[in-house]
Amino acid sequence: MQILDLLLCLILFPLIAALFLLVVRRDSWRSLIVQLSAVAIGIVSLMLLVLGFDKGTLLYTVGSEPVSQVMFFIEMILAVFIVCLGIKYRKSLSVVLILLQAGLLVWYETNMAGHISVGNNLFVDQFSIIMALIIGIIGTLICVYSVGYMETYHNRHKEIRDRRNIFFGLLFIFLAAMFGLVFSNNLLWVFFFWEITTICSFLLIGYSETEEATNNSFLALSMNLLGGVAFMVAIIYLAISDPSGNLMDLNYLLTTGKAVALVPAVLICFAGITKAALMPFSSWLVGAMVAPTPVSALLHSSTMVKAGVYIIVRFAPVLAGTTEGLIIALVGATTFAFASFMAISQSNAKKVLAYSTIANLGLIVACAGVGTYNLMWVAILLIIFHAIAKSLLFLCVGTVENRIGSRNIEDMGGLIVRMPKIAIMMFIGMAGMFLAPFGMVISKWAAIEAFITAPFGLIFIAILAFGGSATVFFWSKWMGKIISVMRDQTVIEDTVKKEKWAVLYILTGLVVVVCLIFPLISSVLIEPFVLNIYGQTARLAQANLTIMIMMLCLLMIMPFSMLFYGKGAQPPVPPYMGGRPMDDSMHFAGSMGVSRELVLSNYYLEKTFGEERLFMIGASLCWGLLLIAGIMLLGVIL
Amino acid sequence: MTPENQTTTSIDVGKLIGSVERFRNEGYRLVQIGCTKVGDLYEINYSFDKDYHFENIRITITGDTEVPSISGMYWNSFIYENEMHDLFGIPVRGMNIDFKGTFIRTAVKYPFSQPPVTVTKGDKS
Amino acid sequence: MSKQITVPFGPQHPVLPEPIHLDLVLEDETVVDVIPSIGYIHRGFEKLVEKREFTDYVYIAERTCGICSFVHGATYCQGIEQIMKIDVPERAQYLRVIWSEYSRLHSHLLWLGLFADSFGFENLFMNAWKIREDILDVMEQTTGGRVIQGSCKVGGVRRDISDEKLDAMAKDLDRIDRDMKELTTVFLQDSSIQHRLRNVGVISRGDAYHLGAVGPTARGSGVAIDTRKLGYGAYDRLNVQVVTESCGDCYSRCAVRAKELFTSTDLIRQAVKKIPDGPIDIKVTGAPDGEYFMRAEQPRGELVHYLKGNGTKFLVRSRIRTPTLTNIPPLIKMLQGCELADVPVIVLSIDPCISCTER
Amino acid sequence: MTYLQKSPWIVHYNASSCNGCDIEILAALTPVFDVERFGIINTGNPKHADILLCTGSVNEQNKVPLKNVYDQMPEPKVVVAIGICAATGGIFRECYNVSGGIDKIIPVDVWVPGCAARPESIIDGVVTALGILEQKRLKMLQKGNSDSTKVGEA
Amino acid sequence: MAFFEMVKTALKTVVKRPVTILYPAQAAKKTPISRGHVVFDGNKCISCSICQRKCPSQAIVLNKEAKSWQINRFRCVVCNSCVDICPSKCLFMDTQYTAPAMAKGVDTFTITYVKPAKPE
Amino acid sequence: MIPEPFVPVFYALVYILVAPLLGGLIAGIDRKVTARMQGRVGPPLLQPFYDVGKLFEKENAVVTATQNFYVLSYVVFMVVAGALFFSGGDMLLVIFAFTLSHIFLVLGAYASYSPYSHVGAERELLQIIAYEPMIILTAVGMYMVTKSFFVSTIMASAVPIILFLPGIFIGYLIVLTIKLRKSPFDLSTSHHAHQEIVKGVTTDFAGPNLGKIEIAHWYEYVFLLGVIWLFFAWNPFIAVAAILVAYFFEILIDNTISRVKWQLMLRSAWVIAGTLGLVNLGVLYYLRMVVP
Repeated sequence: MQILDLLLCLILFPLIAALFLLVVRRDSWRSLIVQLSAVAIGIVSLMLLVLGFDKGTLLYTVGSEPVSQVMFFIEMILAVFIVCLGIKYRKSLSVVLILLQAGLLVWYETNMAGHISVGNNLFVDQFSIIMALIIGIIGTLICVYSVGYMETYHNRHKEIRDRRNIFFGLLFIFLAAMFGLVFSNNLLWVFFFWEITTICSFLLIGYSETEEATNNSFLALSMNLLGGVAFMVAIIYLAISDPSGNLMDLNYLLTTGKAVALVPAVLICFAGITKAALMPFSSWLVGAMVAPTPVSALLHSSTMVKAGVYIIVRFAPVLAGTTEGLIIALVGATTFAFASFMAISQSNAKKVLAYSTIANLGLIVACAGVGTYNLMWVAILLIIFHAIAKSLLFLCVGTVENRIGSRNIEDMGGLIVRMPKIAIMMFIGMAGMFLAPFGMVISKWAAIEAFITAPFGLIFIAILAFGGSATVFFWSKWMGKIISVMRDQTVIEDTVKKEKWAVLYILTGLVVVVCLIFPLISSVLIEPFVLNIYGQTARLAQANLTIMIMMLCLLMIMPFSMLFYGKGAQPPVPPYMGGRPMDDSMHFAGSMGVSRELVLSNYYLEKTFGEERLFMIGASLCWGLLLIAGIMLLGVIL
Repeated sequence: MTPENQTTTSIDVGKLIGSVERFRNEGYRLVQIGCTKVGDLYEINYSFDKDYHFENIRITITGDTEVPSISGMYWNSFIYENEMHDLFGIPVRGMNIDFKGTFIRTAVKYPFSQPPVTVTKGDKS
Repeated sequence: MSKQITVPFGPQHPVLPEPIHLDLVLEDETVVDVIPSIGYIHRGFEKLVEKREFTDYVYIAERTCGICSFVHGATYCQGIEQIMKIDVPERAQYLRVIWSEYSRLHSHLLWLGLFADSFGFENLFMNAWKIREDILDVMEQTTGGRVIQGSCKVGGVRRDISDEKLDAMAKDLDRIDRDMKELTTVFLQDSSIQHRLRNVGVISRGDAYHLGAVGPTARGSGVAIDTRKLGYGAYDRLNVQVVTESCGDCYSRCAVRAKELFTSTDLIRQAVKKIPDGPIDIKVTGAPDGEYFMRAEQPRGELVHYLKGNGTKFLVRSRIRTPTLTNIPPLIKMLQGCELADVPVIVLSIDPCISCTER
Repeated sequence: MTYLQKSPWIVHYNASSCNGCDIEILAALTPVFDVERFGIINTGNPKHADILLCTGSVNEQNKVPLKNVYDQMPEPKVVVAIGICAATGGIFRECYNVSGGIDKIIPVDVWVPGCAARPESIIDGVVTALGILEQKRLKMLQKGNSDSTKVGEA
Repeated sequence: MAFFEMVKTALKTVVKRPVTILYPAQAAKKTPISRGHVVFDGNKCISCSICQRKCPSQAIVLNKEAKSWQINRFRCVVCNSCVDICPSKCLFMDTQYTAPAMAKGVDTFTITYVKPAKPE
Repeated sequence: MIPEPFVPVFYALVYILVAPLLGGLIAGIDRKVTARMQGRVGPPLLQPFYDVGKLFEKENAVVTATQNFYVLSYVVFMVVAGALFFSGGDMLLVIFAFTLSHIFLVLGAYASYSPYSHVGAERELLQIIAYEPMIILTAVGMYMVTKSFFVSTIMASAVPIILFLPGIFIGYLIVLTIKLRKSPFDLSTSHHAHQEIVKGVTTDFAGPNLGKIEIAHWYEYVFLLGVIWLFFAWNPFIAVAAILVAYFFEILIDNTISRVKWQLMLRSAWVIAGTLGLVNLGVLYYLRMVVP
């Protein structure tokens, strides 16, 4: 089988599945289709890995004209659709932006498209393979999980219209678009898929059709469209710079000189910033958390927002060493710090996850913006580790939410007693996010080592050090919440479905396994890619790797000490309550002769780390930075 | 040593609130509320002070008379009124902070309304 | 679910040697609600007047509290003396003042130490208590007891202090003054202490007055109430300086007590200078018939002993209204909206003596 | 001499005492008496303590906290009752709200008389308690051994 | 405002000798009038039992028939009341405090006073 | 003598064996000096060992059996962090292992679901976020001077690091106060009766578990003082003297300052220490990068 066939298969197969899912209304069929397609897509992505990992960059020619026509047609339909919706819900900003974008597109098609033809519309390299694996494995796992989740979701929320066929259809269309996005070499195609993901996200956020959901979906749409406009401007700029259209070839654009690529790079990075929800556009991602949890897991943490950073990482070599790149990196770093701080003040589990996602995307952008070879390596590592751990956490939170009816962290106290398996999975997921020797810490460590030699690296190290410590705070307190042992609880996780368990187990396994085999991943996929671009590459020292793996093993052995303590131990005693007796229902003797319930909640430090204040500061900083970049860009253009 | 000039005015329960209000308006502070069992009756002393000028008003009531709380005028009176309730069993109406008998928990209910306790506790060794 | 934490503060808590009981409700570290409860030391000994002769009850009155034991004894005796119209010999009155002021020194030093400990300044705690031992030595040398002095009786005092000893005491005060100066400078000047005390537990002058604050708690808010100004005992012949501070925060209350140390030593010196020769007690005959509200200044503020006799050897009622009891309502106000770290500091800033309070 | 005797940590509970004995306990910690010479630390937390220093005559409301504090101390532990109130209720013996002695609630190992007990006296009391602490430890060890053999047999 | 006000004192204390009394190696602090425990002289007691009546904590039991004078040292508040009141001066206050004990007990003394024969 | 590849292992083993003895001794000296500053005689020098010995003689009372696991993990990873450091490992890895071990302590406190442990755990976390950036900056500073994150290289460097990193050193001393659990930053737990939250993190640990925590502290002391050594690594005598002076300084601070609230702690560690560190690094950076 040719690699090209695999690529086409990955793009088209989900599309076909989506068509089926749109029509099928029976639960069992839907479940079957989702599971079969998931397996199929997963296998094909793995095949792509096996066949393609050592091939370097491969370019493929696909009949460009007809496909482009179809794409243009679809985009016009979508534009009309959005305009209609926008008018219906009175969202003038979205309407204006979509009209602007469509106008630009039409103008481009009529005035320039004629003499532009890109030969190699598809390409694949190691980075694409990594992205494909994330989409093909994690993405489909989330889809499988969604089947069970949505069933419970609709049982719990009777007031929400059951449009599961559309829901799953959109999920699979989205997968197809993601594959398309990472395999496209034609910038116009990239833009097309980019828009599809935006619209999928828009529709899925608004799934519950509540007022909040609708507002938030339009917020997300507007911000993403703003990015889309910038993208379109970049395309037009390229078309004007080189009417032959060679520059539309992404691979060509990246490998030719920086001079011409810089302007579109910055514009596209701006689009990436909106898509990756960096400050000042972070609010849409936080708002997107109203969507059903699998949507958050799939679109808003592991894949779609990664499209934003994917494109920025692609342009990293162009940005490296430029002031514009530095500014984009600063936007990322600022976002990292502020989003981490803001996460401290959140008690809504999904919002914490959202802020953590924003923070990590910021960090990736910071790496990509500075763009040295070792930072590129770090950025890709971050993408991998984040996708796995974060999707696991989202799915765990979703499961918990469906059981306890709340996504508030404060309601997750004693989860270790109530839902021990989920709690342990969450524990591992969180450990994956901030504890050594798991993935995210490896990446952060590598980032520090990489920044230290980069220009102006000190600023980034400082931000990383302070923001990173905030990360420790909000994760640990959440972790502490779920592992606190409350006595009066019963186990409530028996009702979780088998396929959900399977997905959760696989993802938990991935968090650990990927951490164990990351040297392999690095040497097979990331290092060749980086080497190919920069001519040199980074890796962690062998001694450190050994130690980290030893630490990981130690960490896995430690729980067995529980067995040793289990037997012959005295029964537990009540906690210290200042001399007051406490009964098993967690009540103690309070003042005025009443029996008070023991309530413990975490610190949120609203005054110091309050969302509104920090957002104001962070957003203004980032706006400022973007403004400077814009002015510089104008300078270049003029 | 010069003895302090102390005046005690006996008033009716009904006039209590009015009298206390006058003290409050004149800027007196509440020094204490104390209760004494005299025979079958209870004397309740409300003591006020302003610039070392000491004034007392006294109501004399039976054990089951409900006494109005003066916490409207003196926020801190709850501490004495709760005590009065717990030790003497005098019902107080409208306390701002009502401990409902848990202010001072005693082994003997309303101990000060009891005749002298004669049992000698402690070890007999 | 609200983001609250319930903290059962006491009855067993290392901050105070006594059982206090607060239910704290926190949001982060901020106290949003505080519900106190007392009664852990209520023994009910006021009822013992029905079984002890009024002359013997002084032993019980003294044991109201182990810190201001002498003042309780003296106030009780003075109350009885007022009812019975007994003229106590001058020397006894001066001796009572001297011991009362030593009690105040001992109490304030003890408090300063505990207070320092409440904000984690262990060394200062040790230093304050080191100086306090000097005061206790004097107490023991003159009364035979370290904390329960037992040197007061109805009609006078039980022990005399020789003139040589009085002079030696006055001389020794100079050294103690020096040590205390060094100690209080730290309390009043050190910026880390100011950080913990300034603007913590603020109570305005009006609130302090109307909520019934007395003693240093009131004086820290600028309310110049000092019952010694009533001139009981020998105080009418001595120059009593009332120390006030205006801020009403923990620092002010601390400053009042720190400065009162020196007014106390001053009063002792005055008393030693003025003390006349003569008998120290007078024989008491008969029994009290009548009532009296005896007010005196305890280290913590105005103390009221209400005594009522009916002509027998047994009193009808003794009611002790201690300064801490009346300082509790202001305390509740102070605690609203403070931080968890401030709770011990604020609670201690009124110098609570629970055993007095609950009797 | 085991470690237990070299490092007796105390927790103090005031079960309605007049404060006299309590401040003498605190005074024992301060420079002039400095019980830390014997490794004594006032932990303030029953879970860390070996010796419960208890003062006061135990009133109605104090019974439960006193028992609770005692129960929270891990074995081996001893109780030292400080002052005559803690022994018999002392001068307050006849009060209506007084139980009269710590031993009405929890087992007491050493009595320290005095009103108020002097710091030296408290030091003596704790030193006496150390011997009992050691005995209790041995007893606990024996019991532990017999328990574990039982487990082995089963 | 000043930082490290305490440093001087702390450093001074380091070089000075500690004020600690090394009790029990050193003798306890005591004064000639320290109230330790009540001592009974059976030779002088005239069995008037005033001490028993005046004892505020009822620690003293005098039994005329058995000629015994008992004191419960775990009730005695060492207030000196009995010593003050004793008409025959058979009680006095020793400065040594009562030692801690593992059991509560009562100290019993016999009254050996013999009423001097009336000179006739 | 020892084959080359085993030298790090040898050092790690030496640390594992010697550090608790040294740490306990340091704790003993600490208590003795503190007592003298307060005009007391103080406990015997070996008192910390008696204490821990005693704790292991006590019953292991737990609120939940999971506490055992967290405490054991705390000790193990503290040892791992220290051993990595002394075997010449990567500073950053050491710091991450160090954080990991503390997280376990915090989790142990959370597990008990008790108000005082809980507040202690929250405060401990605040302390972690307060000191962590500064420790990372310390490592970065070392790198900027010696061009290596590896302790072995830094150790072997003949450069007087302290001359290049005075600001970092002062910043490190500030956060060291947090780590040694000394006033003014003994917010989450402290040796003596803790007046605000009883014993904070360690409230609900008793007996052997508390003993293990204590041993972990000893390991921690040695590691933290080892970092001071790095600043003076070029001359061992000066290094020892510096450690002694720094430690005495910490004791003095402990005895002459009141405890602060968490806000000020965070501010001291982030603003004061952070600024000191960053300015120092900035100057160094400027000198190295811009002025070649």
